[in-house]
Amino acid sequence: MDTIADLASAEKLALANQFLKLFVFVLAGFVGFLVITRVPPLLHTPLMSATNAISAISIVGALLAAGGDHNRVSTTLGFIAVISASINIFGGFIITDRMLKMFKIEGRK
Amino acid sequence: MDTIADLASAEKLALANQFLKLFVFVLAGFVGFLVITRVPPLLHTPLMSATNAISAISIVGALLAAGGDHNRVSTTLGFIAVISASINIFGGFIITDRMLKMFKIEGRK
Amino acid sequence: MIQDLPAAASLGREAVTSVTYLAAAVLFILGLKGLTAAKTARRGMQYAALGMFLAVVGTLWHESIVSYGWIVGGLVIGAVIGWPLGTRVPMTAMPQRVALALTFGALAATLVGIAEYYTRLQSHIPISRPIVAALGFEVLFGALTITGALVASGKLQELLPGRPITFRGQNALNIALLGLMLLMLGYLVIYPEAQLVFYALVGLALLMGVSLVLPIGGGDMPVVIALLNSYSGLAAAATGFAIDNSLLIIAGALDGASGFILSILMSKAMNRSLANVLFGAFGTGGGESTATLEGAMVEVRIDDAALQLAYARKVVIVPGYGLAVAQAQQVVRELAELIEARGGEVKYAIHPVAGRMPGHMNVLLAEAHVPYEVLLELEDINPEFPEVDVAVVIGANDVVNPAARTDRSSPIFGMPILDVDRAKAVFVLKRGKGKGFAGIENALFFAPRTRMLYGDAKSTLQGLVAAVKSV
Amino acid sequence: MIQDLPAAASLGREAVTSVTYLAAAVLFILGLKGLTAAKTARRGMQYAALGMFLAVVGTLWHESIVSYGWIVGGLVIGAVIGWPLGTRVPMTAMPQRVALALTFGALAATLVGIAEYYTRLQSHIPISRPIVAALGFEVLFGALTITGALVASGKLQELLPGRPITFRGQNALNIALLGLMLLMLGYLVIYPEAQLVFYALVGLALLMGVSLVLPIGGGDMPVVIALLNSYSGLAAAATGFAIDNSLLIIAGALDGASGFILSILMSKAMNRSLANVLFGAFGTGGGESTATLEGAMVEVRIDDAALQLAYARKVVIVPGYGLAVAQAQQVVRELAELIEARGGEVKYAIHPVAGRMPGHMNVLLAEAHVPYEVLLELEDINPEFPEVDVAVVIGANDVVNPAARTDRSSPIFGMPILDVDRAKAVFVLKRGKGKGFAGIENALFFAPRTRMLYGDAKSTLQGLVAAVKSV
Ligand SMILES: NC(=O)c1ccc[n+]([C@@H]2O[C@H](COP(=O)([O-])OP(=O)(O)OC[C@H]3O[C@@H](n4cnc5c(N)ncnc54)[C@H](OP(=O)(O)O)[C@@H]3O)[C@@H](O)[C@H]2O)c1
Ligand SMILES: NC(=O)c1ccc[n+]([C@@H]2O[C@H](COP(=O)([O-])OP(=O)(O)OC[C@H]3O[C@@H](n4cnc5c(N)ncnc54)[C@H](OP(=O)(O)O)[C@@H]3O)[C@@H](O)[C@H]2O)c1
Repeated sequence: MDTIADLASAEKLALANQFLKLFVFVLAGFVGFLVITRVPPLLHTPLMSATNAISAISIVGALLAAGGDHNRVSTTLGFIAVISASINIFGGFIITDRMLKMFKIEGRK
Repeated sequence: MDTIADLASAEKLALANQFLKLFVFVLAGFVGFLVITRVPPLLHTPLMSATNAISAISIVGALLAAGGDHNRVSTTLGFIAVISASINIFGGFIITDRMLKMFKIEGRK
Repeated sequence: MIQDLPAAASLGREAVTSVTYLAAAVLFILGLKGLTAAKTARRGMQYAALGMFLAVVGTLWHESIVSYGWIVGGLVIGAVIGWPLGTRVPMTAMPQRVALALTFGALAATLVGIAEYYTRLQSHIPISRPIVAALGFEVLFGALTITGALVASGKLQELLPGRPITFRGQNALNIALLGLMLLMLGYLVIYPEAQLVFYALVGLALLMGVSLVLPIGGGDMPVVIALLNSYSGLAAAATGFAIDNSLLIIAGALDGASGFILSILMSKAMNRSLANVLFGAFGTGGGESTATLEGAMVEVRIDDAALQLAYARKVVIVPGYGLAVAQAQQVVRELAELIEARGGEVKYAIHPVAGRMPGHMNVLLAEAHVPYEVLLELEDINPEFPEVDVAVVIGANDVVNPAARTDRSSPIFGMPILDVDRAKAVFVLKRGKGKGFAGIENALFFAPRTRMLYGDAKSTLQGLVAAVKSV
Repeated sequence: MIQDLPAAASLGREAVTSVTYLAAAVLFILGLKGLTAAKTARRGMQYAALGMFLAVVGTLWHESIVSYGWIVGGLVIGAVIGWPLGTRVPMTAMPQRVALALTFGALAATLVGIAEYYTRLQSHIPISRPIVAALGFEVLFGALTITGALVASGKLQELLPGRPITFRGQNALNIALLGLMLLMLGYLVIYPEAQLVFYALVGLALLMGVSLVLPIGGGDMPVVIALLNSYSGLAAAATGFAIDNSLLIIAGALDGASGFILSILMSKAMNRSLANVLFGAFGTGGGESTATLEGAMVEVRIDDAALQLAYARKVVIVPGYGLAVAQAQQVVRELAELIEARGGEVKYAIHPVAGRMPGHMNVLLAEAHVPYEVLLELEDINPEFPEVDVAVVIGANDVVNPAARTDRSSPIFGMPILDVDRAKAVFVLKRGKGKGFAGIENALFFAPRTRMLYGDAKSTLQGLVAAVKSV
């Protein structure tokens, strides 16, 4: 980056970033709405466990808290958070896959 | 805002800002894809003229260029841009509405 | 992310992390998009898993992570616990499994929020208003979900009593609690460094999770779970706002939308409003029907039932919660194949809220390799019932209760049901005179064309299979 | 936005503007979502218009706007020109109307980009690499769209010759031009202040727009227009990156997606790849069919045709580009109503690329108040043709050419067509022996069951109406 970052524009940038995050949230909400309404009832249970697995993305925050060497509290809380999030990652994706494996199109007739 | 904006974090903010815009772009692309694929062929012509009208949103940039009192070039270019964009706003929304008015459900039988 | 002194060189690493996050977000969306069709679902979830992997790697690469000991430890412990939860849990336990996962997810999000707040205070990093608002919002919804989902899974696993636990003025209490928490949130926005208020907020939210879910009946848990899912999504999104992480915002918004839509769909399928599910304390018996039932429940011998099935040309199987309890999905398919081998046609009628979670029956039957083409939804199968020779109701009750169509005073009046009572003959498999989740009588069981087959569904079905074989 | 010294107080105004932008973005999305059903379409576009209004007001409120004279002037002039373009242009001229609008839109976006670049240089505001990349990208796609769309609308309005204007090595030239421009873009990223390169890029892109569209036949213009629409969307999004405006990014991405999807759908309906449309110089006659046609084109008298129509029980009307040329949509409906009044059934078969833009026939017929329930799409109407008593082909040619099914050497081989030749009798209304857009012969006109009704479609139809009335 070769912009000269000056003190004054930093505040403007910070404000702009807050709004950009709001845009991201709203747009992602639309994407979620548009996609989820197209999921057939057939797949609603896998959907629930899939969103469980995806919500384990808070592992990202957990890693930063646990590995950031900030203070003992942060490390401990982060450690527990890493455990709970990774339980959901491993458990969630495996069980979803186990369910979806069953939905094979089989010519029974 | 009561953060103390310091010189150093400004660069970080600027980088984050670029990426947030990228997220916005990608998400909006998904929204566009998900919505447009559901537009029935029946409404494809209105869709084209609707997107024409919406693309006149560059009026926002045109206003900033024309009204910002930057320099004569910017004002002139901005002025022309305001004209062309507002042609599309007025023309675009009116003609789209004219078309859509025709698509009333009429019990002819 | 939790701030540290930025250096010009660190921007590069930051950029790499952001790129992996962008990729992960795209993969998550593609993953959910895969779930819009059975054919692409599995591939979709593999995309999502890849996204998760990229996000973790991208984060570990981030320069603010300096020690890896605790991280590796946590990942290993998580894997050791998560593995059996993924591979061992039976499909019948999916509802409580999902609820438990919600608790873990919300726990992670909440702890991250607390750690961020604590570290900022500790290291004298200023806490701006938007950030404390996001953090407060996050721990509120997160903590509420932790205990709420725990209670829900306890009810579903029958560790807690499934019936609504109510007490006088509980709705008033909950509203007061909520008001208090919002006030505290407002206070925090004005005085971001009021630690005590922040931690008290966490505590109150934990309490509220319990008092919100306890008064809701076990059968309504799936709606509650979907709603808590959307809360935990909102909590994750709020975390994203607080620690400046767009991936969390996106994943949270996707989760939030999903949970919200599912809870709406489910309440609709039960013909109740979301508010009624949450605050109605359904199942307390308040709305008992005033209609009295005539006739008697007539039993039939297994051999006679088998004979009728063997010669039926059109059979519809109506599975319900009892099928899941009895774990009889494999035997059902066996029976269906026997009938088909004899030239009969067998279809399955799937009610949207049969069982205890959306799509519950689909998963069970898919587990038994029933092809999903023969699973028909309500609107598609209902017109066919008048031509059905035998309808076999296996552990379903509320979803086939004609009171929903006829009895205005019934608590389930208006709920769309499967018109099993219009079939030429009906067999009902259940253990005894037990009621369904709504706790009401079912006129179908007393109808002249209905015959009861008492006993656990699995053993009854095994008996039928044996009997049909020997016809 | 073009930067100026920020003051603490200005942050508030900035926030207000951002809120209006967020609202506008949501309204745009809801607007497009409205277009997913005919019932909600109009309301949807009203949302979008409201969004546009909010965005303009929010921008005017922004503190960097200090003088309003030019702005008001521009808005007034724009309204004066835009009004008749919205209210007067006939529906038949929609394709060129859309192309012209694209030119205006791209002009606005490009001028904004140039002004931003110029102002930054002039005021010594540093131009970072991401910003110059965005600006370069923007003027490239924007300028290309300006001239490209202008040529397209000229061809459609028949101010320019519709046939492909080709010369030796033009694809090579275009590729060389594109390569050169990408090099210049790269150079700019390294030396953001290289003014000359920037302006030369604009010039080259204008040139490229012409040389890209000239060699494409008039009939392929709709695909080109959709593609240019997606380019102009990308240009708008790039502007958004350059001037830090998320609303532009979102609207641009929506436009980009829309244009891209439509161009793909159209090429698919013509059974050609997008690349073939763009670089195939279609219509030059290179791919002329080798099959020779047998039989003769047999004329029929209007009275005889009217008699047959009057007693037909099942009639399908197949409109094509000629209907738009003749502006005969009202008379068609009249004829249909006459037949229906006599007890016949009338449906319309709408080919996805009949006419000169997607949905062209739908708009025309809707203008004549034909209810859209009787407009059937290809897949729905094709199975019915064998039972159709009379198919009336009005100014359609390529979309009913059986060579697409049978003649491997035909340039339209493989394109899905309306199976008009399977109807019991076919009337074809056209002016003479003119060919369709693909410039090939049509065996349908020589088929034994086909009868020709020569003359302008409108007057022929008026004749038919009069004759049916007097039957
Ligand atoms: N699916 C969802 O998403 C969802 C969400 C929320 C609420 N609910 C509610 O759950 C209910 C679902 O209806 P449903 O018809 O599926 O089930 P149900 O109404 O709960 O009835 C289940 C029946 O199965 C019988 N049963 C239990 N164990 C059995 C076994 N081992 N063998 C044979 N029969 C057994 C019970 O009778 P016995 O005790 O006599 O055996 C009972 O009558 C609806 O009221 C719905 O609103 C569903
Ligand atoms: N819709 C789209 O989005 C789109 C996009 C790109 C390309 N295209 C192409 O456009 C073509 C459309 O096919 P089409 O069947 O609709 O039209 P067409 O193949 O272009 O044929 C039009 C016919 O109408 C006749 N005609 C013209 N003016 C007339 C009048 N005033 N009265 C009566 N007849 C008249 C012409 O014959 P005479 O001269 O003898 O009268 C001609 O045969 C396809 O090849 C398609 O690929 C369409």
